[in-house]
Amino acid sequence: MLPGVIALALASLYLSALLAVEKQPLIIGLLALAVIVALGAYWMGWLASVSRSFADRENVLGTMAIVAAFAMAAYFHDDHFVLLLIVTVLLYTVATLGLNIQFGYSGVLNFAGASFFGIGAYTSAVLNARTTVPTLVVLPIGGIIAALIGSLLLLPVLRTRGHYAALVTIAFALLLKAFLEVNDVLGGPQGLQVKGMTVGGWSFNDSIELGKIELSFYMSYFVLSLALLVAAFILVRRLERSWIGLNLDALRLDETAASCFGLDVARWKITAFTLGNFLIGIAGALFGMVGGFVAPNNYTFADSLILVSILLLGGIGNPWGLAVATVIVIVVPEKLQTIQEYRFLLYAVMVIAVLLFRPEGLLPRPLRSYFPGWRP
Amino acid sequence: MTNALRAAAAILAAVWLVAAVPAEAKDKVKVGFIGPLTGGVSANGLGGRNSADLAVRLRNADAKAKYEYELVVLDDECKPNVAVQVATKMAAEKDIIAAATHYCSSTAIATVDVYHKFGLPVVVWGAVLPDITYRNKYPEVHRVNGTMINQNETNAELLTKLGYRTFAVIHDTTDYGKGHNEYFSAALAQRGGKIVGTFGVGADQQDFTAELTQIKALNPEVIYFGGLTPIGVRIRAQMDKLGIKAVFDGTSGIVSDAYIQGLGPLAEGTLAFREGAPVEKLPGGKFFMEKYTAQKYDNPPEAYGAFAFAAMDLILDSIEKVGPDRRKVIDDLANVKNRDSIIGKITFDDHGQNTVSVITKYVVQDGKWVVWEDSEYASGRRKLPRQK
Amino acid sequence: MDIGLLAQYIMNGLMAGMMYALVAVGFTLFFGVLDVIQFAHGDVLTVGAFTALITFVGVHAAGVHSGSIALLAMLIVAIFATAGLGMLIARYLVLPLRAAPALNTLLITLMLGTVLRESVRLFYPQGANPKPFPALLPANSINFGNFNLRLDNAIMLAAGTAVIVGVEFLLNRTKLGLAIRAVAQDEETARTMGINFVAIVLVAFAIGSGLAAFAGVMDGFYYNEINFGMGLYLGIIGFAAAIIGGLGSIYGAILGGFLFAALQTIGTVALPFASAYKDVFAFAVIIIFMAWRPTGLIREKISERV
Amino acid sequence: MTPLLEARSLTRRFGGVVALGQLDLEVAPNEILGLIGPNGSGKTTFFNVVTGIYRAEAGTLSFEGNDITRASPRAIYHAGISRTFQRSRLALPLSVFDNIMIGNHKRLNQGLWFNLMKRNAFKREFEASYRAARALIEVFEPWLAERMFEPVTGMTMIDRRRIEICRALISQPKLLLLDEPSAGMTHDETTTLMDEILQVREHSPNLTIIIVEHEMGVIERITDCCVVLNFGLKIAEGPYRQIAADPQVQEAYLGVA
Repeated sequence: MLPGVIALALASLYLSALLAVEKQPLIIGLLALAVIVALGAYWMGWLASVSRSFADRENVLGTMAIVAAFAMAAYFHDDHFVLLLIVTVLLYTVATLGLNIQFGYSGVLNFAGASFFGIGAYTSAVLNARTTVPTLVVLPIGGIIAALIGSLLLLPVLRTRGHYAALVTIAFALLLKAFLEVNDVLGGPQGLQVKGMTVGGWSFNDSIELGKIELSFYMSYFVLSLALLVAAFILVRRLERSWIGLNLDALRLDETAASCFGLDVARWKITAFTLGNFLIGIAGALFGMVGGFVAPNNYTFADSLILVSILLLGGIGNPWGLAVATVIVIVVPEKLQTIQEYRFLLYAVMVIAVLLFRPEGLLPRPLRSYFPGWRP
Repeated sequence: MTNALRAAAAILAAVWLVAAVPAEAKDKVKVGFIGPLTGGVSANGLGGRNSADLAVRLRNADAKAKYEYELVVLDDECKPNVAVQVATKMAAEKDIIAAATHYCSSTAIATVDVYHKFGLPVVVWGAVLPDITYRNKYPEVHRVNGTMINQNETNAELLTKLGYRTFAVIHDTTDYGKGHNEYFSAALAQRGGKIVGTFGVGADQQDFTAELTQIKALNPEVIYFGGLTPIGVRIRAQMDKLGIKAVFDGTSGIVSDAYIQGLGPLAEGTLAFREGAPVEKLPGGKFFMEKYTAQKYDNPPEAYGAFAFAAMDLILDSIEKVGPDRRKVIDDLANVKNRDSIIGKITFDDHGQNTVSVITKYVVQDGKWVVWEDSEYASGRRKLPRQK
Repeated sequence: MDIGLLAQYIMNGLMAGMMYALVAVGFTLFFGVLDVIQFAHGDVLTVGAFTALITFVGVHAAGVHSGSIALLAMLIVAIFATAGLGMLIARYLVLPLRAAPALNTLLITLMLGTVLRESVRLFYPQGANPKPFPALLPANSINFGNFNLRLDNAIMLAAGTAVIVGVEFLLNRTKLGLAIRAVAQDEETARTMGINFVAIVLVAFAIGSGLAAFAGVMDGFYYNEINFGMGLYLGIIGFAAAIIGGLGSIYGAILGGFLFAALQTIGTVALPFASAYKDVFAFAVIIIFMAWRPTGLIREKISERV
Repeated sequence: MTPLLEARSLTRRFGGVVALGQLDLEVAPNEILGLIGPNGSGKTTFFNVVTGIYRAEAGTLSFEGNDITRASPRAIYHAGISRTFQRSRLALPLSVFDNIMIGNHKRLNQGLWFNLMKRNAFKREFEASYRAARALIEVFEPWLAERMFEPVTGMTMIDRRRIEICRALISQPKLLLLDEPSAGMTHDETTTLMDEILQVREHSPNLTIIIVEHEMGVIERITDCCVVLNFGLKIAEGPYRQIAADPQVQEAYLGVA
């Protein structure tokens, strides 16, 4: 367990350092440092022991991770932008967790992740503006709408395989963006403003005064996003560590064999696809309120690809890997603003390198252990 | 964990102090610039960035200046979503005192709420949509360039005077294009022009043969285009492909060297309108161009460079006067009256809108934007398509 | 509707369809030999178009002002450059990933696409702006009512057809084509037949990428403007075309290309004044189509050994 | 007594090729039937039709007197037929235990709520299944029982066969279809595996088996009765000795003419 704790501590320290530093040379230095340390740890076999301790004492370390997140938020309590970044990371992780159920477990391809994220966001934009539905209720509605619209694709998704299946969702991604662009009711390419979250008359968009210290208004979004992430994480974990997780894996690895052992292919594909879109939708709904603005350009095919590459980068099927990868994909380009013109380029090159030299991702998925630390 | 974090905090603070020890006696003040540095209209964005940068450099070179200024530049890619992200980043960074923001109306209108929410004073340097200043009454938001209303008035005025009666409208479906469509249609109606068809198109659409084929059937004398350079170039080129002989009548959105480079000879005879006098005719135009060329930037200032310069200069003046404090700067900008600038006197109305009356008419002649009055089209030596 | 107008729509559709088909053929070739989707294909097209433009500038600078020579030079340089690029991609990005899941190949090529696109944008002088593309083809045109037939469009259609027929011939009538089809059928047998697998793969990628360059130049002449993003759109549509046609089948790809163009045209004609919806329409039809024909029009043989 | 599995003029073609022609076949309860014939004579096709992967174009199949001709692979598995594959089709990245549990599908609670929310109940079911799987695999190879939570990747061919057979047996089927269990194994390995299969039979006497095999030694040793296929047609039927003597079989199959 100790290696896990140390890793966690170092990671959160490093992350806060990276978030706090402004000077470009320092940032570049930090990034280089991270690469070196990571490689070193890998070479020394430390990473392995870290992942082992995570596998065995996940609950404890999970709790610690939450504490660490709070500590970080406390440290940046009045820094709007850093908090916004953290919130973004949290919500993108939720979305990729959903995507992970689809790609990682059941092998159902979904290249429209950003589209379902967007559906969630647009849901909150419309509902908050035109109805009196409590914003907290809007979140699950966003998920449900995403799942429902996704179910329009079920028939083709179930019938097609491989690249053909890929086309279905790619076509959907393009269709949705084109639709949002030309459709005036939803703001067209100009997009829509999204009213912020309000719970019990108290608006999330107001800063919070605690005696002398003033907290950024993103703080409340942070708390909510973290709660959402924890819930999603537990859900996905339990899913993986159950017969359902096993079914999905069997489905992904050999559909025919699976069906010869009584597995209902359609049922589990539908479950995975719908559940995944539901999670993505919820994350999107909340993210819409955080950003306060939705536009078709946020939810293009390219954005879906970013979500997918987070999945591969982190190690497909491994929730912890997702968290790490999301941090890399969201925070690093953000911190390298001064080379902003080149960030997409560098980022793409990085993913190519990972795919070439470490195709199983940064933190490969370990064998399923139904109960962490369980021994026969 | 928390202790560990505190430790880290301490270390970071130390690092920060070391890094932040000023080289000169003057203390550093950060000011921002946002514009489209990538994408189809990047030429205008880079021109604006350079001009703003020029203002900062001149100020830093000035021994009398109280502060050492650092320009933070962000790219809105002319996309509303990106704009909101970068605007949030800029507004959220406390030590950025004020900023000159946005060439694209679609991005400016999307971000005003952000600036208001975070209380960051901004001066818009290029976007022309009236709503940016007039939809709300945000003390944070100002604009040195004029709105699209007057240019569309002038536009309709000129074309009807030239005897054109039937118009087809193509506009991009962002608030920018919609706005132009709205104001031009109104202006045209008053002057008895007839709109035979209106087409909304995507801001990054590639193929317009579908729309243009329909327009060809409608056979208008003029195609009015409310949009920006990239699709302006495409539409003009594809008009030619389909053998459409009509005047191509644009807005301030296509007044850019990129438009002419993009079309070559095809650009000849394109009309466009822009608020404010042309740079060479501006009071400080000569001074601006000299300084600009002296800096050897690798892009021209483009149509709105002078405005970006003026906007940034205005901001720097305020900071010099009231010090690096967002609130004070907002208050100071609130009463800008007859302030001299390279674009002439600047006066903000109660919405922070500079009242620019003069509109310049342009026509492309021999690969240059020529002021209409000086052009051979005005003198009658050349004729626009179907001109009586 | 007025016949001339209809003719105009059909002409627009044919031009688009030809470009889509050329791109789709590339996709289907790659899939044939390696069972992969080379998603940078669209951006290879962009590179091809820009190479042609550079060549034109170069030729011009060299003082050659003959349009036909410039045209020839542009085509040759662009096609060979992209063919080389295609081989590099196959050799260093696609082949090494054969063991990995198809998803990885898909993603690595998508990312390569980003790299190419961004490189053009960043490293071509003011690459972010649309670039004028020279009009070297005779622009004479005849007007039939609302239909204006341009010589250059006619030439391009003819050239495109010729190229496609050429590829068809190459695949079905030559030893090389035989080898490619053998590899496409079954790698193992091909190897035992003494075919150099890697070589054939590289050749296939060269041909496909060359086609992309041709399509790119054609796009340039058609729109007289190229930009760094042109490939993304064409690439995705080409992919869609290859899929609805049925991966691995040349005819399927061609069919798919024109089918997609037809969909867009129908979309515009059916929804006048809402022509912006043409893509929504086209992609919706594609999704429905996939539910009806999960393996495309011309089905690839799925022989699953149980 | 009524046969456990009964095929009546079962027919399936691929293009022009007749994979199964008018096949009549009966398997009595508790017997071990050998299905033999040259490559492409339709043995595997028969398995695929029985397990519902392929549809029969004509003829009927009945299992315990119920018609299963049009039944789906799921239904057939639930009815009590499970199989192994010629090219072992294990989920390689998964653990031994996971692979066996895939075969245990019908005896596991598949409810969403149960799996996600009732973790304690799930744990009980999990532990019970673990014991069952372990008990089963110990019959084959105690060494494997110690490696229940290791990935199948990197295990030897014979171990993979063992796991695959356990996957088929864990659900306690009435009929087991073994598709060339000896494929890719040495002679000795094959012998051991057969011993193990016979041992399993001791534990569950009323298990019926159809085995496709090329190793005549195996057929001779374990089958009660054999059916010989050639070009999808049944050319002989009876105990091994008898059919081995049949000249027609020798010509078609053993190549002795």
